[in-house]
Amino acid sequence: MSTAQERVHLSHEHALRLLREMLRIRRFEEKAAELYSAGKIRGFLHLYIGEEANAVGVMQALTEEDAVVATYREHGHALARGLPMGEVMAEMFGKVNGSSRGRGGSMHIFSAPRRFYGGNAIVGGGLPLAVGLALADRMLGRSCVTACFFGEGAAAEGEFHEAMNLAALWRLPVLFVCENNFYAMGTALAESESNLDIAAHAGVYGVPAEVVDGMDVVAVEAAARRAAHAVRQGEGPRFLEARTYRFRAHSMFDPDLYRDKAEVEAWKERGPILKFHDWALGSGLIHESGVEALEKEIAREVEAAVAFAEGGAWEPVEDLTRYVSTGDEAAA
Amino acid sequence: MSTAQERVHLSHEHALRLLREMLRIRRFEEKAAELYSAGKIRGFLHLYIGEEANAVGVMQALTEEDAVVATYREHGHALARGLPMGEVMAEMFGKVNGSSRGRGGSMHIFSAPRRFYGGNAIVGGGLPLAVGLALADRMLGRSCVTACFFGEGAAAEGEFHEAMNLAALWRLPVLFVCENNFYAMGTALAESESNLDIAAHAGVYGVPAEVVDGMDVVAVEAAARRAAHAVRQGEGPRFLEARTYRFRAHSMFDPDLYRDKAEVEAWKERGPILKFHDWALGSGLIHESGVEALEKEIAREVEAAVAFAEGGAWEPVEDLTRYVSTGDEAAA
Amino acid sequence: MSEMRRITYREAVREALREALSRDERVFLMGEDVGAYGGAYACSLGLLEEFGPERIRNTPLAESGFVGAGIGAAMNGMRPIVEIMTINFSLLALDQIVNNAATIRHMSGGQFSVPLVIRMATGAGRQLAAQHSHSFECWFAHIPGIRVVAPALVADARGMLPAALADPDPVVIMEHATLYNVEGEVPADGELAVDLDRAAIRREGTDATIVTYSANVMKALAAAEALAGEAIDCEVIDLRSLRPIDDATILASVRKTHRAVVVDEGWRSVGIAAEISARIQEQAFFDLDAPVERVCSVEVPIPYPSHLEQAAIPQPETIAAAVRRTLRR
Amino acid sequence: MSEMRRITYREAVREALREALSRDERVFLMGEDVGAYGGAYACSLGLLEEFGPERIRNTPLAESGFVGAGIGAAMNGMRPIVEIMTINFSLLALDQIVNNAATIRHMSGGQFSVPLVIRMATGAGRQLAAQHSHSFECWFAHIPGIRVVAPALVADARGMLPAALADPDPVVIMEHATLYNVEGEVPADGELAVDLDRAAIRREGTDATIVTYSANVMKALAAAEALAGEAIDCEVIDLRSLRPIDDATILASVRKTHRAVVVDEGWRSVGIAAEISARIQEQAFFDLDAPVERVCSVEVPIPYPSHLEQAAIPQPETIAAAVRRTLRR
Ligand SMILES: Cc1ncc(C[n+]2csc(CCOP(=O)(O)OP(=O)(O)O)c2C)c(N)n1
Ligand SMILES: Cc1ncc(C[n+]2csc(CCOP(=O)(O)OP(=O)(O)O)c2C)c(N)n1
Ligand SMILES: [Mg+2]
Ligand SMILES: [Mg+2]
Repeated sequence: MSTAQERVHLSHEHALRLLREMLRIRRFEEKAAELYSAGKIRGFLHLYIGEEANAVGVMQALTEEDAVVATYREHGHALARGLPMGEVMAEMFGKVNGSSRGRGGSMHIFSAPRRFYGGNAIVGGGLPLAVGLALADRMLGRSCVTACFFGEGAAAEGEFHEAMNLAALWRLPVLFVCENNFYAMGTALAESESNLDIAAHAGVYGVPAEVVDGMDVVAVEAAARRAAHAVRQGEGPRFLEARTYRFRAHSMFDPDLYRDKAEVEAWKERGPILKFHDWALGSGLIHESGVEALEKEIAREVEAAVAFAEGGAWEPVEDLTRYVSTGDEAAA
Repeated sequence: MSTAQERVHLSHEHALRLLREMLRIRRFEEKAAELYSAGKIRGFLHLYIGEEANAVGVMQALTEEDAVVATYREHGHALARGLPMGEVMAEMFGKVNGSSRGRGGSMHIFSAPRRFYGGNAIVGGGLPLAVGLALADRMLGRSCVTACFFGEGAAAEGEFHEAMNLAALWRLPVLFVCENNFYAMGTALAESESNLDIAAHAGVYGVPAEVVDGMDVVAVEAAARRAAHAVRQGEGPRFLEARTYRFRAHSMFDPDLYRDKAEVEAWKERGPILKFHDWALGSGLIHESGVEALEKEIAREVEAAVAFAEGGAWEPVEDLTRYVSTGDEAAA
Repeated sequence: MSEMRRITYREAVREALREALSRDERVFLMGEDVGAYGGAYACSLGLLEEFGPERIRNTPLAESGFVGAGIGAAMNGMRPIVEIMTINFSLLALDQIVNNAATIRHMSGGQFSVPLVIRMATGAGRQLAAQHSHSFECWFAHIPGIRVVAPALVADARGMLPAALADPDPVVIMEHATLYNVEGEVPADGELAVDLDRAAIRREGTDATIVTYSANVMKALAAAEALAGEAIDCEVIDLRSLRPIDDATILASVRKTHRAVVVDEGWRSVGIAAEISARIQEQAFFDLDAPVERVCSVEVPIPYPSHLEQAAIPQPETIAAAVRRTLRR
Repeated sequence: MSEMRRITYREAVREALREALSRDERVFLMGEDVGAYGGAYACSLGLLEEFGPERIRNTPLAESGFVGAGIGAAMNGMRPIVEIMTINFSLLALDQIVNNAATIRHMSGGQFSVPLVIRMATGAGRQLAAQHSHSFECWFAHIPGIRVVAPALVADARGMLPAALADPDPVVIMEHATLYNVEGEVPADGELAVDLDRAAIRREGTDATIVTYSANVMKALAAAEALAGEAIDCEVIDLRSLRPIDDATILASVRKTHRAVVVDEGWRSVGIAAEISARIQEQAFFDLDAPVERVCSVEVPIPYPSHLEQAAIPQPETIAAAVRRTLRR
């Protein structure tokens, strides 16, 4: 059944790569939280801590030609997609050397070279966009996949359904990835969906769906490879529901009073980094010394990213109205 | 299994009533088409001809306390719900003695005494309204049903899904009735839905759904009684998909070039009135003389309705801005 | 005169909600995260415990769906207060607001009223970037069949809700997100409901009239303070109601000062400020000594960095400069 | 000068669509019933046969979904023309238009343009009642990041589409539903694309300026004709573009005539007419001999009966009366 493309090659290098990518996100965000308290980052900041296995696992299944659409909780996706850490950090500072020249901030990270289409802060709003990206790829004869990430909260929005139907009806190359962390802000899944099985909402459109343990990076990668392969073969859209959890509050404004402490702790014990680290160590795929080196390397990367952001310039106020229309970037 | 309330009592009177109600709609609309050509009715006019069994069947399952929400193709529903024919006709003329004082016209028939909540011309827009009506009934401890009619085209709209989820999540007393006539204007079902089974879209929310032959008034009534009974018992929403067909074009502006003539003819042969008439006659439930009397009675009713509409006054232009806010009806 | 007490704008909203829920069993609050979370801006914190999940009704993310449900419930005997988390997401519910809430009464020839209150947080100023900093008050103010109000003062945040609930037609309350932490005074006792029809003069003056609403009232007052130091005496009008607009109060002031500046956080083109400007020149043209000035947001999606965001929206300095222009100083 | 030929507004749109589809493989048309039905207003009749279902792409009823898909396709190499059947249904797609189409370029720091064209039929006058007679041009004209144009003449219906497709940013074309059957002239050969930036003077005159757009251009011209009989010589300006607005053309005219009447089928409050009025008085205050008048739709959901509908929207008579008022006649 499984072809070469579908199988996960768990070499030493690959294991280290998965761990590195997850750790990069974790350390980056821990720093971001610190910098938020220090007032360097402002506005909304939605941490991805606890969910790293999803972005990292899925990105393994994508090529450079593929496209990615994400939400406001997208630093993890941006980093895993290969955006330079400094540019992401600078964006969160609002500096000109940020990925979106600082115009977008934490919720609007974009990258043309990485085909990273945001950074969309309207829940559900990214799905029709992904459908359109995939439609263009298909019409232009490219065999790309558009991976579209969103939370389980989006499944209640009409746009989710409109997009699912369009993608299925037109058999478009979209890989929908629902990161089901069981809460939409303070609203538990059972409060928002009459059917707790989110994947069923894809199934009804005839979109094959798979539920995967979103705390297990290897499982996510394997499922994403299977799904992306099918999409790339022209089989139409696929849907992945990754069951996961955010360890932090919804945003820096959220006192997180609606979740049971014990529930949070139980999920933390299944943390994707912890789990993969222990497993890979136990199975001899990686070594403690390698992990230490990794941590050091990442600490340096984060430090450099902060320095890059600190060193970035502020957009001059005279340029306020640039980037509204094409051509006006030449102005000023 | 079936309780008294669920069974259809096909007495002579009831059979005659079903036939009468369907014929009233048919003759009323035939006259309306004529009057449209004569310029007495203007704007959009969406005929229900061919679909009469649905409104008539479902209304048998409702009590006076129940509520009805319909679309722009709602003359049939209005008549079957008991709105005086004259008021409906006068509304289509735009006269003050119309059900909405002529302000709404063909697409916006409302009636407070009949709990008839439109006449909604935005596809899908009536569903959230029905959810809210049912929510109020539930919160106020009334055991009413809200019957909400819409076409299969609405199933692609996000609002359909938002409403379905809310009704299911909150177990609200809504009876959703999808009149699947296989076309949304010129768009065939297969062009608009990846899953041709519309009822499946209710099922995924856990809303029990039944598919019924919308050309068979007795089948519709039976299914509607079962569903309405369950809703009234507090079992939450129910979904009925009535498979039906419109014999005329979408509206008076539609040249109807997208449907196969043979397809239309085949459906006409299964026409709800034709079919029921022949069956009831054959089984001795009704008699030809009874039908003739009925036709005469209805012809008189239609004639009277036209006379009522003709005799109605035009709203004075000075009253243009009345009915925008509560209290301003007292003005002028 | 009754005594006053100091509370925050947020507390004022919460108190008004609690009062409404206590007074009238038909009232319920519905919206995203109004329950356990306590509302995105903590306005309903504690109400779930007090009134239970039927009346503090958490909804899924489905703006069109739950706003439509609010309309239906309002038409059928309830008095729903629907909270749209922010005005940014109200775009997903505009069809229901325009085509049902605002229209059903007229379309039905007066048979059905829609006694619905919709609250939403609005505005920029918190570095939330382009998709989360909108000011679409002008869109709402364009729609016949609804009333649109915007409390600037804590007393209005407290008093507009009961007044809105008393209105038999839909009322939209625009709460500016930067105001929730602001403290202000409300009467210690007696009836707190306010008159929704009237604008208010927040500062009297003789040299120029500044017309504004919501969070910009404070900026206008700051500008007026600064200008007082230059011996320019401004009158500051808080519109309070964006639909209908209280022409009389505005015109009386302009006829006195002969100069007007309209301040609006919405983008300049086709916004509230254009309407006020048009009304003033239509009705007080020959009383004007200078063109009516507009100070609005620059026509750019609101950028994330603070310095650009602040440059995009009205400021006391830009307001003062506009006043000076009308006085040719 | 090139020769002219007479075609209808509908034929002009269809011809422009056909040309665009023929010239550029990246162009495709997408919307409800653009296929076998030929478009609700028959603009795409025959195109399915000519270009096939991939490029004449029928969509389900899912306005937010297919407008969003158009945005995505535009960002990824295609040149979609999205038809929203009527402006009434565009309310369901406003979030995509505002928060994605108009905003992504800025939010991404200029990385992604959205070369999307959206067409929609707009307006009242056909007895379609409250939910089907909207004029929300003013809402669109408020949004930075999009261009909004409204062809009044057949030549513009023909020439605006190629110009819109040449624009690298989103362009919304508002086609008035009452105009599709109207005949007019277009050049027989040569380049037909028009300049989207400029308003046009449709009638020269010296006594008063009537500023309007879309179907009301014809009503304004009728009013001007009638007034000519009273020795009042009106200039009639067709805005053509509602965003950006060509101030220069308007102001030059008003500086000549000293009087202005703005005509707009949208509701009066916070509409296009308010913006034009505000701009005129801001920039030509001391040239005005009378307040700028507005002739707009009465603030009521459009009623079904013809006599009420016609009373609700601008008419040559109400326009002429406004001109007379500015001249104190
Ligand atoms: C249309 C819309 N409604 C409401 C919000 C406010 N909001 C932001 S995130 C969020 C919760 C989304 O939950 P989910 O989709 O599960 O994603 P998660 O945050 O859990 O990753 C809400 C309600 C929004 N951004 N957009
Ligand atoms: C939101 C919206 N989009 C488009 C339309 C235009 N329109 C009116 S009826 C119709 C077809 C609806 O089909 P269906 O729901 O199957 O009902 P039917 O007319 O077949 O009874 C369309 C596209 C509309 N009224 N509302
Ligand atoms: Mg979630
Ligand atoms: Mg249909």
